[in-house]
Amino acid sequence: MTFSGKKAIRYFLAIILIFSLNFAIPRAMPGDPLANLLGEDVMLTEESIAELRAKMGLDLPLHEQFLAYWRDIFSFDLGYSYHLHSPVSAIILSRMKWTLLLAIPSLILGAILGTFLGALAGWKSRDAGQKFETGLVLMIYCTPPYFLSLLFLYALSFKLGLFPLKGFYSTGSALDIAHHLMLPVIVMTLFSLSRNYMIMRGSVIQERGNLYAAYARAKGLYGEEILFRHIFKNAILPIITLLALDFGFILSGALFIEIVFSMNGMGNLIYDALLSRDYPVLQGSFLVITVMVVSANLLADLLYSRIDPRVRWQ
Amino acid sequence: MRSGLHYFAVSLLLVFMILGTAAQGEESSGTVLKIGTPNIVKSPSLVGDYYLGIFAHLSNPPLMKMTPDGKIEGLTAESSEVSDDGLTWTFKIRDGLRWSDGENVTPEDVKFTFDYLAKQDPNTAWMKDVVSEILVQDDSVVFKLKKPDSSLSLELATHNVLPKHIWEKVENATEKIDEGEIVGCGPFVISKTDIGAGIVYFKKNPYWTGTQPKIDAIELHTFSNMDVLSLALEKGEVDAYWKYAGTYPAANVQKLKDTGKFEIEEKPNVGFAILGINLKREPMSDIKFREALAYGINYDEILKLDAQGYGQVANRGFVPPSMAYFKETEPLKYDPDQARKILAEAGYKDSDGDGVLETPQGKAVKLTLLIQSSYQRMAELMVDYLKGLGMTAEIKTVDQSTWYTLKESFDYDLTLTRTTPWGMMVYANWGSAYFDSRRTGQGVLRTVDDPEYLKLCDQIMAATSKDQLEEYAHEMQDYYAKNLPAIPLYWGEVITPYNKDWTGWISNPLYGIYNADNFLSVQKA
Amino acid sequence: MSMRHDINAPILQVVGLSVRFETPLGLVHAADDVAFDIYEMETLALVGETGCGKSVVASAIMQLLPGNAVVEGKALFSKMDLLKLEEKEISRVRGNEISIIFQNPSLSLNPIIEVGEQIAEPLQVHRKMARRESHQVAKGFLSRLGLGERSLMRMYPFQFSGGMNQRVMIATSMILSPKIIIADEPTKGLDRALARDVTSEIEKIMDLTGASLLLITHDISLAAMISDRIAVMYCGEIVEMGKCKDVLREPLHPYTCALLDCLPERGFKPIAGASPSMIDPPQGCKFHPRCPYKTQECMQKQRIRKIDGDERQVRCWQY
Amino acid sequence: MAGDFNRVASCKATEWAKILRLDMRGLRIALFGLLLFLTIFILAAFSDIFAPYDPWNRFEPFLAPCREHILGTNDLGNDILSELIYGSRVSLIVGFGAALMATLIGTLIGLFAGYFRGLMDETLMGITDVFLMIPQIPLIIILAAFLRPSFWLVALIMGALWWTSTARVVRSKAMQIRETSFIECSRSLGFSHMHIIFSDILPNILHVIMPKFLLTIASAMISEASISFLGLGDPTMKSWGMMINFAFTRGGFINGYWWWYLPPGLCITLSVLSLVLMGFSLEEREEETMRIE
Repeated sequence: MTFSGKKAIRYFLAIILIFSLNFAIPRAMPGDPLANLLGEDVMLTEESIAELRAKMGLDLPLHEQFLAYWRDIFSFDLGYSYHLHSPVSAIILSRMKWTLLLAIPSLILGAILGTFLGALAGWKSRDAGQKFETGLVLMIYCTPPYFLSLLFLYALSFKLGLFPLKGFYSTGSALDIAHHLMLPVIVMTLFSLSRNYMIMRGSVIQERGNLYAAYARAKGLYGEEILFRHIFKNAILPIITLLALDFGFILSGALFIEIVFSMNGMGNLIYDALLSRDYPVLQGSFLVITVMVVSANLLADLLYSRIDPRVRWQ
Repeated sequence: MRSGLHYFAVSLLLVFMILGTAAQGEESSGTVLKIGTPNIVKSPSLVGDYYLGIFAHLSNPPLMKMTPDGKIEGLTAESSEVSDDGLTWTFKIRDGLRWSDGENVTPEDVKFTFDYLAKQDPNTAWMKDVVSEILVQDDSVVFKLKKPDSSLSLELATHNVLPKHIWEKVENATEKIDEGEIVGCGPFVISKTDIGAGIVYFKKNPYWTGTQPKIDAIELHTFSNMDVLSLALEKGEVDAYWKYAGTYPAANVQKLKDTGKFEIEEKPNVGFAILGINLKREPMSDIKFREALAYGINYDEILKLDAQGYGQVANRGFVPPSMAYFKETEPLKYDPDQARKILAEAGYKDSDGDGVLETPQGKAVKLTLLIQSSYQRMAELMVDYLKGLGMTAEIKTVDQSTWYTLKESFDYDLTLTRTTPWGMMVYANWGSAYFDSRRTGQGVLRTVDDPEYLKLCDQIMAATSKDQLEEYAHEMQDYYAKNLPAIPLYWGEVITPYNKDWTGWISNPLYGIYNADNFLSVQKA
Repeated sequence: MSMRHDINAPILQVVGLSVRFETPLGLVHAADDVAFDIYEMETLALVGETGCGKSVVASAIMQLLPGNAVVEGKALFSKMDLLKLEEKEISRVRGNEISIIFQNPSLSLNPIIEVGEQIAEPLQVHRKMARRESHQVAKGFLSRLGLGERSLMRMYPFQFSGGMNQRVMIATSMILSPKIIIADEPTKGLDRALARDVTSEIEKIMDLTGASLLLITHDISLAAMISDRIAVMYCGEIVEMGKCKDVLREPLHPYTCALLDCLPERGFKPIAGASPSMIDPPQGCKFHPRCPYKTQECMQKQRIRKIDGDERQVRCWQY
Repeated sequence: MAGDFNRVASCKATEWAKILRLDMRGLRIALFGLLLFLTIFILAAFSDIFAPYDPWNRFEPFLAPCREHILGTNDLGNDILSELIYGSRVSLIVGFGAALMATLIGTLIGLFAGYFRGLMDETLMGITDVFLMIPQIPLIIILAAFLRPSFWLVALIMGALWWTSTARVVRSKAMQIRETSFIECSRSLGFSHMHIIFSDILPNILHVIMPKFLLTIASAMISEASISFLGLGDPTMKSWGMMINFAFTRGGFINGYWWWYLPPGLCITLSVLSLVLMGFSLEEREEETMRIE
C-alpha cells in the first residue's frame, strides 16, 4: 500500500472514531438534557416534558439516535439547538468566524515570530542575550494561558485602560474590532510563539550539529547565512507537524482566553453548551473542530512533502 | 520560502475577508441609558430566550405590573376584576396603545397571546391546567379558570403580550429569532439584539402615546464577568446595574462608593439563599434533627462572608418582612450547644467512637450536600458547621442540569439553593411554590406532602378576601417555623448601584429597577 | 610527476600545528607539532590509520573544528595565518581559495536542497552571482564530471548513489577554482572501481584548475597513485614525510614499514599491538610500545631527522 | 603500599571529578530544575509542617498581607499561604498520575510497535495518529465535568490521551536497538519476545522515556490548573487553579488583591518550569550523546 493511501485510511479512521466519541460522550453524562432547554423558575407539566422529549428524539433507543446522528452528518445537518433557538450549523458558523479571527492571526504571527526567533536562539544558544530571551520565552511557555491573559487584562485593560474590557467588538467597525482583538491576539501569539520557539530552538541545535551544516560552513557561508540557507529549512520540518496539531489546541485553547476576555466565540459556546448539556451544540462544535484539525493535519502533510523531497519521493 | 510567503498572504487575505463580513453594529443617538447586567441573552429569540423574555417586559409589557410597594396593578390592562368564586378574571385593556408598526393594540392580541403561548411556550404551558378558556368582551379579555388561582394576576405580570398580526404567522414561537427590530407596544421597543457584542438596543416606540420618556434610547450591556461589569460601571461605560432577582456583589460595593459617583440603592430582597432539606430521607425527616440543624448554623458568619453584612438573619418563619402579611416568628439562632443537646436527647450519639454521630437506628450521619458551583464557598462553611455537630458531609458540586436531575429524583440529603421574588410569590404565595410536593419546576424542592400544608395551599389559592389571606399567611409562617422544611440562611438585600448623573429611579420588589415606570421617569441630571 | 614545487615558494605552510580537545574523559591530543608545506600544483597525501588525527589537521586549517578544540601553531596562506583569522575573514577563504571535500558525501550534502543549487551556492555566496546564471555554471561543471543530464540538477542527494554524491561534492569544491583543495578520505566507503573513477575525476579537475591537493587518506595505494609527496601520520604526529616514490620504495620509520606490510600485495601483515590512547599518549616516541627496534632513548624523547634538506624527514632515533 | 593506594585513590578521584564536571555542563540547568522541583515536592509532602495554619481555618476575610498572615486571607478568611502550600499536592498528584499513565501506555505501545514492526507497527502507529488528532483539551474538559469530583480520574484521562509522543520516541529508539548485535544475540539464544522487550530493550530506552515523563507531568499540571480554573476541579482539595478561579470570580482582581492570585500563578509557572528545565536539558543531552556516537 502506498504511503499516502495509508495516511488516508488513518485520517478516515480518525474521523470515524472521533465522530463516534462525539456521540457517546454527551450521552454518557448525568443530567437530563431537557431540563436545560428552559430557564430558571419554570413550572412544567409531565405531558409537555414528554412532548418536548419526543420532539428532540431523546425518547428513541440509543442505536436509533446513533443512526440518526450519522444520517444528519452526511446531510450536513448538525441539528437544532433548543437552547439557542437556532440551527447548530448557523450558530457555529457565526461563532467560528470570530474564533478564527482571533486564532488565525495569532497562529500566523506565533509561527513566524516563533520560528525565526527560535532559530536565532538555537543558532546562538551560548549567547548571554539569547539565553535571557530563551528564559523569558520559557516562562511564558510554562504559564497557563488563562493566567497570562488575566495578568494582561488586569494590567493593560483594568489598570491602564489601553484596551476594551470585553468582547470581540462593541460598535462593529473594523477599527473597533481590531482594538478589541489586539490584546487577546497578543496573548495567544505569545503562547503560540513560545511553543514554536522552544521546538525550533531545539531543532536548530540538533540540526546545526549535522555534517551538512559543517559543509555549508566549509563552502564559505558565514554566520546566519548557514542558518537561513541550510539549517532553517531542515529544522522547520517538525514545526509544520506541530502547527497542525497546535491548530486544534489553539481552537479549543481559545476557550480560556475567550472566557477571560468575555468573547463570544467557539470557546464560550462550548463551555456554555457543556454546562447546559446542549447536546447538538456540543456535538456540532466537536465535529467541526475535528474536521478542522484533521484537515489541518492533512494540509501539514502536504506542506511537509512540499518542503521535504524525501517524503515526496517515497 | 517563497511558498511560505504565499500561504501567509492567502491567510492574511482570509482574515481580512472574515473581518469584512463581521457584524456592523450601531450606536444609539440622543440621551442613552446604558444598563450593565450579568444576565446573558443567549439567542435573539423573544419567546425562547429566558432573559430576552424578561428584558422584553419593556417592549411588550405584560398585562399587569408590580408597584414599588409590592401591589399588583394593571400595565397593558387598565384594571382587573375577579369574580367572587375566583373563577372569572376580567382584564380591561388600556386605550390608545399602539404597536411600533402603527397597528392598534386590541384585546384580540391579548387573547391570541395566551392561546398561542400556552401551546407554544413551555413557560406558559401551566395555563392549560388552569385556564379553561379566554374570551374577548368589548375592550376586555376574560379568563375562565378551571380552579381558583389567586396568583393569576402575578403570573400575568411576567408574560409578554405579542402582536397577533405578526405572531399568528409564526409556526414555532421559540424558534423565531430576530436580531433586528421586534414589534412591541411599550414605551421602548427592541431595535437590535447583538449577541456577539452582548448588547440589546432599545429605541422609543414612535407610536407611544402615554407619558413621554425623558431618554431617547436604552442599551442593555450583558457581562459574563462580574469584575469587568464593575469596572465598566466605574469607568462610566454603563450607568446602572441590574440583575434579575439578584444583587450587586457586596464585595465590590466599597470600590464604587469610593468613587463618589454612585448612588447605592439597598432594598430588601424577597428571594434569598436557603438550605434545602430532603424530607423524604432519614434522618432529615426527623423534626428533632432539623431543629438541631437550625441551631448549628452560624448565620452571622454566613451573612458576613456571603453578603458582607448586607441583610439580616432570618426568622424560622421563612417569609421575609418585605412580603405581604409578614408575621414575626422566632429568629434563627446559632447555638451549637443547644443543637448538640437536642441531638443527644433525640438519641443521636456517637456510640462507636469514630467521631461521627449515629442516628437512633444506629446509622452514621454522613450527609451529601448537593450544590452548584456558585455555592461552593457557602458549602465549605456548611460542612464545617455540620462537623461542629458531629456529622460529616460530602460536598457534591454539579452543574445546573445535573442539579435539577438529582433534585427531582431526591438524590441528596441537603442542598444549597435560592428563592426568587417571583418564586416566593407565585402559586399559593409565601414560598409555597418551593415546597408543595404537587408542584413541578426547575427551582422547586417539592419536599412537603404533609396534608395539613397541602390543604393550606389550596385554601390560599381559593381565597378571595384579604382577611382570609392574612389568616392563611400567618398559619403558613407558623407551619414553617414549627416544621422547618428548609432553613433560610439570611434575608439579603438587593444592592443596585446607579450613576448619580441619572435621577428619578423607581424600583419594585419583583424586577427591581427594570420596570416601565422607571424608564419613563429616569432622566439625565 | 615532476618536481613542480622546486620552482616556487610553498602556497600553504603549516608550522607547529597542535590540536587538543577537551572531552569528558580528559584532554585528547589529536595533533601534535604537525608541520608541512604545500606547493603550487602539487599533491600531498596525509596517510595514516583511522583516528590518527589527519582529518583534524585538515579541519584545523579551515577553522572547522568544534568549540572545545584548542589549536596552536600557524597555517600561512598568501601571507595570512589562517588560524588567526576572524570567522568572517576565514569564511572568504573557505570554498573560495581553499575548499574541502568531506569524507561522507551523503551526509555532507543538505538532504532537502536540490544538488544543482548546492553546487551553485558558492558562486552565489562568494561571487554574488544570480541564481539562474550560477545554475548554468554548475550544470557545466556537473557535465564535465559525467553527470550531464539536465534533470540531475533538480535531483536530491538521497536520490543519488554515494559515488554520484561524491562527484557533486567535488564539483562544488572546484566551482570557484580554489588554489588548494583538501580531500578528506574522498574514496571512503566506495568500492575499488568507483574509488578509481572518483580519483581520476579528481586528477582531471586538478589538472584543469591547476589547484594543489591535500589528500587525506588511509589508503596508501590511492596516495601512491596520485600524490607527489606523502606524509605518514601516527597518533597525531607526522612520523615520516618525503617524495611519494621514495617513501614507498624505501620507508624509514618502523611505522611506515609496518603500514606498508599491511597492504594485501605485501602479505597483509597486521601491526602488532594496539593503537595508543590519544588522551594519555606514550612518552617519547609514540610508536615505541609497538616498535620492534625500540631503545631506551625511544621511551624518553623524540628526534626529527631531516634528509636531503627538507625533502625527506623522519621522526625516529634510528637515523 | 599506603602511598600507592593514595595515588590510585587520588587518580580515581580526579577521573571522577572530570567526568562529573563534564556532566555538570549539560546538567547545571537540569540541576536547578531538580532543586526547584524538590522544594515543591517537600512542601507538598510536608504541607502540615510548613503551612502556618490549617488551610480550612477561617480568620477575618480579605486581610492584606500582615505578620500573622504573610499572604493575607481570602474571601472566606482562609490563610492564603497555607492554601498555597497545600495546593501543591493536587498539582503534583495529578501531574504524576497522568504522566505515569501516559508513560506506561506510550512505552508499551512504542515498544511493541518498534519491536514487532509490520502489521503491529502499522496498527499501533495508526492508533497513535488518531489519538493525536482528537481535540484533547475540550475532551478533557468534558470528561472532567462528567467524572468530577475525583481528580484521580482527571489524571487518568489526561494520561490516556497524552501517551502519543512518548510512543513515537520509544518506537524509533526500540527500532534502533532492535537492530543491534546484542539483541540479535538474545534472539539467537532463543529468549522469548517478551523477555527481549522488557529485559533487553526497555532498560536501554529508559533515558529517552525520562524526559518525556517529566514533560508530561508539566503539561498535566498546566491542564489541571486550567480545569480547576474553569471550576471543574475537585472541590474537596485546595488547588492553585481553584485559588485563581476564586480570586477571579470573587473580586480578587477588581480589588487589586495581588497576594491572592499572583502567588498561585507563580507557583504553577515555577513548578512547570522546574520540570520543563529538567526535561529539556535531558533531551538535549540525549541528542548530543547521539551525535558523539
